[in-house]
Amino acid sequence: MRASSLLSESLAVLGKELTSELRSRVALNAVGLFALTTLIAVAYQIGPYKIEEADRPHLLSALLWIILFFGATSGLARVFVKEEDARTAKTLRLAARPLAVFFGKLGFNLILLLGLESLVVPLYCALMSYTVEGVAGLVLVMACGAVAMAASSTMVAAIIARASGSGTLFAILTVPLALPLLVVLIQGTKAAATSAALAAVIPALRAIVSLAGVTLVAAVYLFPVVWHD
Amino acid sequence: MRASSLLSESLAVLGKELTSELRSRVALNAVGLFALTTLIAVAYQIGPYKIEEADRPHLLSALLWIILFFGATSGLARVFVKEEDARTAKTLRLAARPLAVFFGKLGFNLILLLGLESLVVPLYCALMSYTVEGVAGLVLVMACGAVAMAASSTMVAAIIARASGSGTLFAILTVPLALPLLVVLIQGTKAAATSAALAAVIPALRAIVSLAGVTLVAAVYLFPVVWHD
Amino acid sequence: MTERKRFPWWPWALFAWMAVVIWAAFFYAPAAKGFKGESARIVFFHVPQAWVAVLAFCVNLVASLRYLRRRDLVDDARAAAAARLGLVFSILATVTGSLFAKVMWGSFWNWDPREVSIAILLLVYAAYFALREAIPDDERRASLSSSYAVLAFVTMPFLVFVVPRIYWSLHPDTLINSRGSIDMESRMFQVLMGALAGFTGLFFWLYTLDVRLAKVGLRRRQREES
Amino acid sequence: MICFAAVTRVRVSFEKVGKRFDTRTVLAQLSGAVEPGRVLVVAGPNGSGKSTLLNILAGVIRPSRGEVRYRQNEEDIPRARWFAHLGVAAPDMAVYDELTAVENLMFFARLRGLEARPDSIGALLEELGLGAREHGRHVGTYSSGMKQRVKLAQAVIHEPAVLLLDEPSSNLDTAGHDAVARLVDRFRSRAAVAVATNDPREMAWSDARIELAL
Amino acid sequence: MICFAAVTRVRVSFEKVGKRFDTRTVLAQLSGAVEPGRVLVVAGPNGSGKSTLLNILAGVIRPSRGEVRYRQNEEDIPRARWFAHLGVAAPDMAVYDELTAVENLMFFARLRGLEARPDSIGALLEELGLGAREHGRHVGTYSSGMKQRVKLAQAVIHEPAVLLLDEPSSNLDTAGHDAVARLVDRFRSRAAVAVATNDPREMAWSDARIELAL
Ligand code: HEM
Ligand SMILES: Nc1ncnc2c1ncn2[C@@H]1O[C@H](COP(=O)(O)OP(=O)(O)OP(=O)(O)O)[C@@H](O)[C@H]1O
Ligand SMILES: Nc1ncnc2c1ncn2[C@@H]1O[C@H](COP(=O)(O)OP(=O)(O)OP(=O)(O)O)[C@@H](O)[C@H]1O
Ligand SMILES: [Mg+2]
Ligand SMILES: [Mg+2]
Repeated sequence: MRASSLLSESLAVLGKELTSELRSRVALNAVGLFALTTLIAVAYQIGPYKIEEADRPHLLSALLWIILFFGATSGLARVFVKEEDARTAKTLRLAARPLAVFFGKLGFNLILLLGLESLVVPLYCALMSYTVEGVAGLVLVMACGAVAMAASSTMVAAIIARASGSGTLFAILTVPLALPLLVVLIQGTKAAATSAALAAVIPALRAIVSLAGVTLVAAVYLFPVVWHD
Repeated sequence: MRASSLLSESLAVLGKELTSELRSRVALNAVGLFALTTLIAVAYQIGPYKIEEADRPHLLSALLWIILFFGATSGLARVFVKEEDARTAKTLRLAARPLAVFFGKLGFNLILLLGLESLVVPLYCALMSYTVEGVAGLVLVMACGAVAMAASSTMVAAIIARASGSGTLFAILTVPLALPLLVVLIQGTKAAATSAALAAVIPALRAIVSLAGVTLVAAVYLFPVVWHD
Repeated sequence: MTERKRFPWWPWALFAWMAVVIWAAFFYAPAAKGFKGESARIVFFHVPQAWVAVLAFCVNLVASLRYLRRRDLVDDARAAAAARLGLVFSILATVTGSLFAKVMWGSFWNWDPREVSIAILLLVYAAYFALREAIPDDERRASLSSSYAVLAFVTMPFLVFVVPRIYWSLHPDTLINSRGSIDMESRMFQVLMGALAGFTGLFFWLYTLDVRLAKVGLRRRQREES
Repeated sequence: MICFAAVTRVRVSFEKVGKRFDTRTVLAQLSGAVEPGRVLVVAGPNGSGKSTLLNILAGVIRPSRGEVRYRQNEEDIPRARWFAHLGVAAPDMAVYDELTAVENLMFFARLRGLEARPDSIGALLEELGLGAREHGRHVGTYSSGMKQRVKLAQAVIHEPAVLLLDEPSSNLDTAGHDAVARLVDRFRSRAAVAVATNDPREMAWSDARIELAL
Repeated sequence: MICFAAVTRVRVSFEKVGKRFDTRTVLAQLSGAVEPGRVLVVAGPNGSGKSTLLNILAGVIRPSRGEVRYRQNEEDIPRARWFAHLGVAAPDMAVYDELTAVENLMFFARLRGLEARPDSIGALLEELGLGAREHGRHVGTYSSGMKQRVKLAQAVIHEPAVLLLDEPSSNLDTAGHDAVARLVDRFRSRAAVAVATNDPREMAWSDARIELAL
């Protein structure tokens, strides 16, 4: 009964998040548009240059993840900072179990990230003429990457929101935490781009999944502390 | 008498902005640290690759400006969004002349940008082994670039803050506005990097200054409308 | 409490030990083969500094976890002291490492994965202090920064062990190599072990000083309260 | 709305509670209890620590010293479970501007594991004097008094065993004030109620009283 | 604080003012004036449009129909100059949390072109009942009533010719309420004052009155 009600409460939070974002409309597609403009700036300024054939897979997957990452951070922090700003945080804190809040917000961030990826990745491949051999591998890497990134940034967003409210601090805390993740994600993407075999992405995928797992476990343990202070 | 009091009122706004940022401490150096982490991510992933000698000046100045731009956008939007969030906007609106608010906030953003540049540019040059021939030219380009970028982003920040309040929207609006500016700035930086003569940066500088001028004039005309809605 | 003892003996012993180690590093140990000139002597400082940095972050983790369990502000002071020293020793390791790198690899900074890992580590703990600065309330600062420290530590193994192995690296392997043996001239090995012990002692001395200082501050505030 | 909390009686006691902010002592050695079936009024001038005390009772702020206990049938409730028994309204709390009043309350009801239907929520809002034609509008467009009503509804939707109200009738007109008085009366018999107030009219609700000084 | 506005007398008149939000008419064909030397009380139940009217008078909201005019010596003041004559306090306004009370008021004084000294500001805050030992603390740490006092001080620091107060004594204790009454009395003689209120005690301040209905 505990578990099933945790699920229903998490879904309530997710539902609230979705309606309220859909209603203010801006925030949701803002992230997408930000990534889009960045994409154009990068493609316009760097795209035309002939990068050595050997460096292409790595360089292009690095650029792709840098764009995705910055697109994401500008949006993901909102999820808690918004509550503090609008002074609804105390209301929510007194009404909901910490884990329900965490999973609800995590779900929202995950949806945001997956949406961002499915918008940016095809466009990037087209604009930068980035050919991907193993599409299935890429999809796997992207999906697992989104989970890991959502977990760590949801957690950091919660910490930030309580720290005298500055959205910019979010970046400072996440970027170094996310760099190892970025490195393995870039590895995975590169592997998917160069080889059609699914086996090629397995090592990177293993690292991504274990990072995601470790972050999630730490988050489940730490979030109640952070949330209730 | 009008003009001198406009100056003093703008300085009051600037002073308020500076104390309140210095006091929450984070926000100011947050932008710096954000740029720093970005710098490392970019340098780490892209730095080791040998870019063709011919492409270096352009590619490296493009990357530099993209980093500066990311660092700046994450901080500059705050300047008005903060007022709306904390519900001080109405108080300020009723107490101050629009232009005093505009110039005060512009001054703050300018200081932020100049600080960011003096932190990031030397580090970038060192980390990416980017050699600059015309240091004086570079300094000029950076200074004028900061003015132009501050003017356009202060203006957009004001628009954003009133539009059902989302900081992320800021990025969307600035990027297309900033694209032409970015292009001339990259040109100027490239010119400064390749030639020791100050004359080399003159054409780019002319473009930057006129872009900054146009933006400023438009902002002075438009800001009161946006501010008083 | 130990505060009574004005002049504990062991810091003096530590100073003596460090003086011997410094002397030995330059005059007792031979110049290593495979390194340019006398450059290898920096290993006696570089490696212990890197080791102490890792140790300090482990101490930080333990203190943070203890704070989360017991909610004693002294544990928070311990965590902060350890992180501060960890930051200092990582900076020292980076400086000596990049001096070394200038001699061996020809440039101060090469984007070697080892160098990047340590740069990120520096950023993580710089962020830790940025976070602490941002929170005025004692209890809240303690619990939030402890949480961040735990979260940061979780990614540390990836930084220190996974990332340098994914990429091809210029940096020497760990001391205990894949064959499980130790490849080092025995006098060098002695000095290195001595330096390790000395730097570890140095760390604990500074650490206890810092913690004691924080305790005095906490106690003064408690007195003011009552 | 039938709810597990309706039949439980929870007593909130605090002993030698003190709170310091930096060097300033706001509360010192305060003891007392919020008893089920009684209304405790917390009075005192502005800045005397009324809200701080309520925040400590709610578990939102940790006291610098002393202890708060929730007891039900002679058993202590662990801190992590307090929130399930608790309803709070305070000036520094808000409900969601982008949701309507009914959506807001549906959300808070689901968080508490209740099967709330829109009509029972509508009845609660009407009880607090918010007419049906306003229910479908975003709370962001409400006037100050209307927002206060939604906030109060949020505090009582799960029929809490402990009700903490901080300045409950601020921004309310006379009708609103009467509605709050009726609400407090309804909860007097079945819950432990604490009201922090600056309004002389609200002092009359008290069964017990704590007077804080500056 | 000597200020140009102290000797000016401004009359704010509104004619057939109406305001619609979407399909809802909040104000319809309302006419009247805020006269110098008199206090206009705007009363009415929650949601009747008191705050909306004050926002229209302050020029923060444009009326859907009708017109507001500021007249000084038989001359209309252009809308862009209204703000210089105007002091406003309302529940949806705040002062800066990261600044102290004195810094806040210094800032607002400089914006109005005044040479405010900390001691005259201190005197104003004392008049409103905020003791000197609180002046150096960040407003973010203030209690609800202390914040309200700073907000009121902000509204009157430049001795405005037009003073618009929306629920001026919300969150205030009895001493605070009396301080506001004294403040209103002080401005009665030299400014045009409008007070929107839900508090029966404040109705007594009125020289003129507008009663809004739902
Ligand atoms: C800026 C450059 C450098 C940095 C940041 C750096 C950093 C580090 C770090 C963090 C460790 C500890 C690793 C661990 O415990 O797993 C380490 C160990 C070591 N470093 Fe460096 N290093 C640098 C350059 C060099 C150079 C140029 C050499 C010699 C060619 C060198 C030789 C060693 C050795 C022999 C060890 C001990 C290996 C072990 O036992 O783990 N380092 N360094
Ligand atoms: N986070 C904080 N940091 C520092 N001081 C604080 C903090 N929170 C409250 N205080 C101080 O504690 C005192 C009591 O505040 P509290 O909000 O409890 O007063 P109150 O009795 O509710 O007053 P009011 O009637 O105005 O709401 C005030 O002086 C306030 O400034
Ligand atoms: N931006 C808006 N959009 C839609 N409706 C609005 C908006 N602002 C106010 N209203 C509506 O106008 C009506 C009057 O609001 P107003 O804030 O003026 O009331 P009030 O008399 O000040 O009430 P209170 O005493 O509660 O403060 C309310 O029904 C409110 O919901
Ligand atoms: Mg209070
Ligand atoms: Mg109102």
